[in-house]
Amino acid sequence: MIQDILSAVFILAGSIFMLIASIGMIRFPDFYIRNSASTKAVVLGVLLILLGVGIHYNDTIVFIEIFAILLFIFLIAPLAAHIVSRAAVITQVKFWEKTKLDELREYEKEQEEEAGGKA
Amino acid sequence: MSLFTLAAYIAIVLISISTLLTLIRFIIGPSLPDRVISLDVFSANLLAVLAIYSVLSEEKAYLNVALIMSLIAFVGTMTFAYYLVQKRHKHQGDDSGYS
Amino acid sequence: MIILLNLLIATLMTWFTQAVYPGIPASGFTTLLLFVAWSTLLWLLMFFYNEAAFYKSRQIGVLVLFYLKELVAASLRVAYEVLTPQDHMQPAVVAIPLEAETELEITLLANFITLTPGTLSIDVSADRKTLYVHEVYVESGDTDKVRQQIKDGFEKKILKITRSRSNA
Amino acid sequence: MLFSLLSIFLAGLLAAFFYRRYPKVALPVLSLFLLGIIAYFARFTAPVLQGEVLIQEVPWINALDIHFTFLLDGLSLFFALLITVFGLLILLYSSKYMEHSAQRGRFVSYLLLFMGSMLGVVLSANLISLFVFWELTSFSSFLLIGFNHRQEASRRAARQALLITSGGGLALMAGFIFLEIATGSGYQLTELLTRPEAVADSGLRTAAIILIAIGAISKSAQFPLHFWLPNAMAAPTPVSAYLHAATMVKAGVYLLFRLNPLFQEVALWHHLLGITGALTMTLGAWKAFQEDDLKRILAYTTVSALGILFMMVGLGGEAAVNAAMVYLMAHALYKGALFLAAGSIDHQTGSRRISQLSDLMRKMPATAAAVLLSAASMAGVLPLLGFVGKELLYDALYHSGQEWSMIYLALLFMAGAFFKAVSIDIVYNALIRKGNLQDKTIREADVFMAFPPLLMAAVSLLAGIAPALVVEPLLKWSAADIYAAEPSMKLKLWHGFNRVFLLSVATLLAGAGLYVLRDRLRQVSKPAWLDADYWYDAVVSTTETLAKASTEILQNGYLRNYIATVILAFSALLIYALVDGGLGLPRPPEGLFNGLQIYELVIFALVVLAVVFLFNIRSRLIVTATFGIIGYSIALAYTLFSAPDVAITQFLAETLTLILLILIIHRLPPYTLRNTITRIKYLPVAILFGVLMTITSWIILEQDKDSALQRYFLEKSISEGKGQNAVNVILVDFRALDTLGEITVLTVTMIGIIALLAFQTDRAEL
Amino acid sequence: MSDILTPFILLPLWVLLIAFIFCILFWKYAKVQAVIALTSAAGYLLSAVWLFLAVYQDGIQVVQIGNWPAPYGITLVADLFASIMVLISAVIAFAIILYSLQDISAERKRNGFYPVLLVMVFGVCGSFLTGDVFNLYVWFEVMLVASFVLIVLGNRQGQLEGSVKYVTLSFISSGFLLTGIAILYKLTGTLNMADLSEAIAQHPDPELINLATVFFLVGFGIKAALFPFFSWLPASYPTPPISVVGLMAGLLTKVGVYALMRFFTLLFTYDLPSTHSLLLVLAGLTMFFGVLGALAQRDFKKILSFHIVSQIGYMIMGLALFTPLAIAGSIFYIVHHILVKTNLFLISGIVKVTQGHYLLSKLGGVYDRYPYLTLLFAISAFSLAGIPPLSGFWGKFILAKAGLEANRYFIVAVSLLVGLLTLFSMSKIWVSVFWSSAPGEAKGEFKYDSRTLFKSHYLLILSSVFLTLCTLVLSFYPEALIALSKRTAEQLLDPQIYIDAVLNNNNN
Amino acid sequence: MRTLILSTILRALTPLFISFALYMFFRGHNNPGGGFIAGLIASIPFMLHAMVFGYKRTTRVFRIRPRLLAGLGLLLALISGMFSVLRGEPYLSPVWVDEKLPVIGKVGTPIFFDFGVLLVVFGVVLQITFLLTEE
Amino acid sequence: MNLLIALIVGILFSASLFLMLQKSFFKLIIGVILFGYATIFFLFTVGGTTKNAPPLISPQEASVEGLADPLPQALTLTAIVISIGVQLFVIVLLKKVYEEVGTEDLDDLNTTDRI
Ligand code: NA
Ligand code: NA
Repeated sequence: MIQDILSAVFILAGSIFMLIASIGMIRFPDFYIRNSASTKAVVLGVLLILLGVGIHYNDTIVFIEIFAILLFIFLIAPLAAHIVSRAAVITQVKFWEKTKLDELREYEKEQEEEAGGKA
Repeated sequence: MSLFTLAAYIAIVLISISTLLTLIRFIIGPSLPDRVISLDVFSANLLAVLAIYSVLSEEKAYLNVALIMSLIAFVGTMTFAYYLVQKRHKHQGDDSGYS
Repeated sequence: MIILLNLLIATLMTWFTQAVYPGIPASGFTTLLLFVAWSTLLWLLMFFYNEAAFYKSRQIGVLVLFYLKELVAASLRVAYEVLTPQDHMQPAVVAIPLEAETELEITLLANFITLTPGTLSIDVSADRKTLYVHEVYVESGDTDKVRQQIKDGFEKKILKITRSRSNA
Repeated sequence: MLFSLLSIFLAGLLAAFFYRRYPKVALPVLSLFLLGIIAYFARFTAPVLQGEVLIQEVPWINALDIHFTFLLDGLSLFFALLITVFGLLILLYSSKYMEHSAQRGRFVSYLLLFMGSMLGVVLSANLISLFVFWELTSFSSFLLIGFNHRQEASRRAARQALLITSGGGLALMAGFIFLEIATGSGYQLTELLTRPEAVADSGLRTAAIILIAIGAISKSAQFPLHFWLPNAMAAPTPVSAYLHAATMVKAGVYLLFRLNPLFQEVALWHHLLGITGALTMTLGAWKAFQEDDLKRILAYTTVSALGILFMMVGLGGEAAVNAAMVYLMAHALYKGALFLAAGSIDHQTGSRRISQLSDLMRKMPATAAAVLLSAASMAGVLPLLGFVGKELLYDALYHSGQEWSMIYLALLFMAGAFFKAVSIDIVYNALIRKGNLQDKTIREADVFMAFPPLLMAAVSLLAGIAPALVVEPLLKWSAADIYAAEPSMKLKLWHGFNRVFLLSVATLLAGAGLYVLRDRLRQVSKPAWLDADYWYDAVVSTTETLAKASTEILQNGYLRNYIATVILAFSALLIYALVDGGLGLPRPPEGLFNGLQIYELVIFALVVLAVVFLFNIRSRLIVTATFGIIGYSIALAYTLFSAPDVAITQFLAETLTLILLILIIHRLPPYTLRNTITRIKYLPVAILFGVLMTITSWIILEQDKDSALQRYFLEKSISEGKGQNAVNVILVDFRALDTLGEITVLTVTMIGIIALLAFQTDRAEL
Repeated sequence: MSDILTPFILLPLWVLLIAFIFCILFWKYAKVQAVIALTSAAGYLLSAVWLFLAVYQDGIQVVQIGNWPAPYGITLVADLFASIMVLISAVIAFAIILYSLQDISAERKRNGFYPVLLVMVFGVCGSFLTGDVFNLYVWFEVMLVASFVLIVLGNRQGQLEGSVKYVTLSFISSGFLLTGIAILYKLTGTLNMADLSEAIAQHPDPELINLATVFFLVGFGIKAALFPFFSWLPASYPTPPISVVGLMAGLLTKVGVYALMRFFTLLFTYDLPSTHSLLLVLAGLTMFFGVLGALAQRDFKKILSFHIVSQIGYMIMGLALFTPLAIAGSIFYIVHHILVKTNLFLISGIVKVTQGHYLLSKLGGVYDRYPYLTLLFAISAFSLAGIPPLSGFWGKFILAKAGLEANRYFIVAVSLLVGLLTLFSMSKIWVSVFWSSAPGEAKGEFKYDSRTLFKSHYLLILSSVFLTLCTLVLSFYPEALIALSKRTAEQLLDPQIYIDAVLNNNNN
Repeated sequence: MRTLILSTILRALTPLFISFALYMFFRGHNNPGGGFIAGLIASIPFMLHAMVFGYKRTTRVFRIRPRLLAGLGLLLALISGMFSVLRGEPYLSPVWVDEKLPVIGKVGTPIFFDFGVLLVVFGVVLQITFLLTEE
Repeated sequence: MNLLIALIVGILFSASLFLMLQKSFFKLIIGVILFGYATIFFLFTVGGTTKNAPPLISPQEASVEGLADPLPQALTLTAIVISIGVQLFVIVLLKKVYEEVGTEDLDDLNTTDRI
């Protein structure tokens, strides 16, 4: 019983975070913020849901598997966010107009030098 | 219907809504990275659905599907990113939207 | 290295315990409990023969907990932002000079940063001296404060672990 | 008999190798060989003249009842001798005529091939082996007509002859098969000919007659398929003499003779052949009269003469057959001689146009003598065999009493007049007249070339003078075989001054009159459509146009049309199967949406959304991503329907495809406007296809399935397959062979991609 | 009875697959691959002979793969028809590999020509031998994917264009097959062809089976290049090198025909009047439009390609007539056609060696210059056109007889007319390539005379001679094959023989 | 697309992916998994590596030619079916070792067969990716 | 429910055909792949749409009643892998065609059919 409640709570909480992430995806003004927000909420959401599932099954193998998934996700999710936003910056995806971009110029200069060096 | 099942159902509904929102972002874009990220979130939603569905149907095998799902989605994201950067090197100034 | 070894031993002990005492139900919780128990025991034992590793693993544990806390905080912040009608965001791209040097350090830092409130690593400069970060909450345009927070937070904790010379 | 044939074919084969290199040895050897063959057949004269029939049977294809059955009776012996003797003469003649040809080895080889085939035709008593030889004569004729293959006209004529005669041959084959179906005689002529009533009862007789007649008509150059023969004059002259006058074109007549006993009671047989023959005879004679080229004149008179033979078979009755047989002999002699002489003249003077020839009596006396005698025989002048033949023809027609006989007679009179005019033309203008050749040095042809025509002409004369001695014995038995009764032929040169002789005289006068008027008559305008060649060309070009048009529609190079064709044809078949089977939409017992859960709706919605979105985007990458959503949704469905393995595989496969797509498309240029336009015009096809597939799958899905396999696999999975995952056990154990094939496919794909990507396109090589 | 006999059926497959694998392992060594290919082709030929003799003497050979009893596991079945097809495919494969040694460029050999060729034959052989519908699909795919690669190997523009069409339509056809298999499984619950044969015969709703029939008809129809599904063939076959075209021309479409014959004698015989009348109509249209296509072409290889289509019509005609003689005719025709058509392509390749072209207008003079080559061509070309006593004549004769016996006069008329048009088309090649003078002849553009051609390309000529000898045997001694075809036809028309052999041969 | 962060994580991911692939492989006979799935998963890190670092650097790390792996895999699958022939049973009949091994479970020719599948998939996917990332 | 599945199958077939009939090679490829999906999905569903009963047999339970039919699943797997092979090939073909012919427009790929 406790196990069920615990599991349900985790799953529900996780789902709510997932939903929040998606709302954020719609609401936030530019790609970078959306990316930033969704990554966090999604990782937490998945973490919670998987924990809920693990508690529900209460099985060693399942625990190990879930642990493995979580390990992967913690490695991968921020990496993905990083890679895509880096790509976005390189392909000059527009920032929100309120964003302060002074220090970005530095980065862009560096990128251009690199590109020039290649050519 | 036990309380637990109810919770799981509610969770599924929440995630379905979430999926829908994600797809809306996918459709409206506007930039390619936006779409990539929304695909990423889409696959996370799938993972969640599969995990919950696994619980609902008491079938651990589905958890495996979810597991692999999560690995795979990452590869997809990576490839899209690869594409973006490569594209940038190939055709300067002609990025995602070439319509 | 020794920490990983300990974890492995704990795993084996857990398995062994379950195999020897069939009376213990083989549910996930009992396994987890056994594992935690064995790990703790080994960890405590470590205090006696490898003090450095003992502290280091404590630091790692602290870091993991801190990380999880930050993740929850970050998500809550997102939730707050999503659910309140007005927005409080003042984003900026911030360049953070790095003390971290090795690949592992930089990578850990960048990854951790991405999961903390409002931050997202964009790239590391080619000379590995600067980390570019997208920060959503730059209060009154003060990027230095952000820099300081990150350097004092994660970077310090990571460097503490990676630079303690214990696991020779 | 088989060995005689085989030896001829073998000799042909050897000639191809040795004749050119060792002509000095090869010619005498070959001549002796042919003499031997002639002697071989001549040996049979005695028994055959006693009315004996020799049969040899050599098994060939038991499974089809096709054998080499050889039959030697009067008719075939006559033709066998004709073929071999003429063959020898032609060989001798051509040894000089073709002296300077680099390919005379080939020539002799083809000639022997032809001779063997022709012998095969006349000796075969099995319809199919007869047919085989029949077609071989066409084929060897094709090779010989095209002998001067560097000339466009030769190539065209050869091809034309081949098509016409082979086309007729196909009809003939069908006719033979009908005869076999009707009688079940195992294609055996001897048995077949005894059973006309079986043919009549089968109801296939009319078809058989028409088909066989088509075969004979094409082979013997009858109207309207006669035109290939004049064109075949592109062949070297010995060929024309041998094939297109004396032997091959007579194969059709031979066939009619052979089958006459089977059909001689049938009106259709008589009318079809009679009318065809009469028309051809008239037309040929008229055309011959128009021509100036010696060989073409001869060709058209041959057409006409063959028409006469057809007409006589059509007339029917013993007298007609006797007349035809004599006329055939006469024609072979005079026409062979004339052709060879024409060849000599052409060879020596360089021309064969009558208007350019003159003075040959003095320049080439031996050849001219042959021409004179032969032309006289052609004109039916006393005392040549031609005269005997013509008299018999008139007599047979005059006394026949058949309904058409008087019309035939009238037409024959006309044709005869033309023949005589032509003969006068040749004799006077080429031989006697003093003209432009008067002052040129022209030598008589070599003895090898002069002798054969002279010999033939001499035989014409001898046979004319003493027909009863020279030709009657054999011809009598031949004719008897045609009407299948006791021989009744009695030949003599002079029958007295009767009405028939008066008719002959009248014909001669008419011919002279025509000759006088010939310049004026030749100027009569000839509309192109009267020319059969015109129709041949029209048919050929229409076929080619049709071919081009149909190919441009069916094979237009646009993949989408190919796909649409396939799908539309498929849809038509499916509609037919649905409608014909009375398969309506199913009524599921538990209602339409029973058991429907939210997941399924979600998946459905996902797929529909993605599909709709798919058509509204213009970026390949977004198309790719959208397509990924479809794939993932399907994977979700697999999970839902209890297939975790399939789901995982689908996820992986989808992702792999996505990755590859992305790796590829980042090198493609942006879409052009042309590519992004969605072609709505194909939407109906797509919708039709979708609807049909929906209906079909719905019908099928509503069926119950009861599979012993399912139970077997589930039950044996653990006990026999040692695994709990039945799907995996099937893959690696129960149906491992499928998996072996599957990984082979993957490996081949890999090689294919290596080939595509690593191969440096070699542009130098074509 | 199976233990010792097992390798009989599998041996040909093993030989090819092992050769394929070793070619991959020796990827860098084209010479080694050539040796492997030639050895395995010879081995394949020997094992095919062995298999054929076993079937001929001892009846249908069956092996239950994995020792799983018949309807459950996959069964390989070699009946007379299958073993004849395996044998003829071995003959062709051997000739082609011999030919390819000198025909194929080194670059192609380095990029997987041999392994793919071998694996394609592997797929073909498996398609003939399998007794399971889904397994048949797998073999088809092995064969098809290999043929995709072979078509495209070389990356010339034409090859790429042709392969786009070929791949797409093949994929569609495979899709239809798979759907058909799915329907059959749903309706009968089995995949084993013998089992299916019984299940279909007993099925209460033949209308439903009809749906599956449509899918199979179209699926196999595309593979067999029936009207109106043949467009992929002329679009793609003329593009790759001759060795490839020869092999495909000989084998690929014939696998489709084989499958049609197998399915429409073993499975779909519940409604003969409609299914086989439909086949008859398709047969007539196929032969007619195929030959029209050939008439419109001016390229040696394209003409030959369209003739393949046309001739497929004859094979299907025999199937559609569905009498023992007709089916025997089809089988005879298939064997004849495989030999002759492959050989014609090989000869077109030799002609191209001499003058560097396939366009009729740019060819000529072969008759004078290469008399032996001319002889080779004449035998095959006029055999194709049905000049007696060459093998093609016997095929046409048997079919015509069967058709007339069955009172199907119209189709016989069409087949004879098409025969005439085929002759028209063959004589066109003859006239313009062999008889006419070559445009370049005056400039002395022939690279070789008869002797040097043989010296430098003896393998090309030898393999063509080999096939020509086979054709000649078939021409002058057709008795053996006709008798065999009749026996095979009897076997095909009595499915019970097949069913008993498969279902009563469970090793357990 | 060389980023420091990516390359570091990739290095960490490689053993994870491979052990995960082996896990999926060995449990495949009893649970979802098996040769195809395992082969694909195992190839993912190398695929990413090739995408990130380019074909040349990857082949320096991954020394064996993937096409060779595919060939060996096919050979393994082919041969694993031949044991039964030696024992007088039809081709591809399963032959099992009676003992059960720890972790891996029952060992028999189907397992080798499946491993052949794994190798083929692994080799094929890698070969293709390497070729496509080659500049 | 079968209707819904049939609709999915039909929609996929329809969409795939429509894509294949467009000018772009790229769309053709997507169409071809979707065609494969439709086919394979149909092949799968003939096994029945059993829910929550994957053919994983637990050694403890004797009964295998109600488990999904494993055979169509296995066939589907094989078919997926095979069509993956073909898909990969076609995709690379697109690249090569573009490199060699310089176009992606299917209507330009008709030289081999020109008479
Ligand atoms: Na053909
Ligand atoms: Na020419």
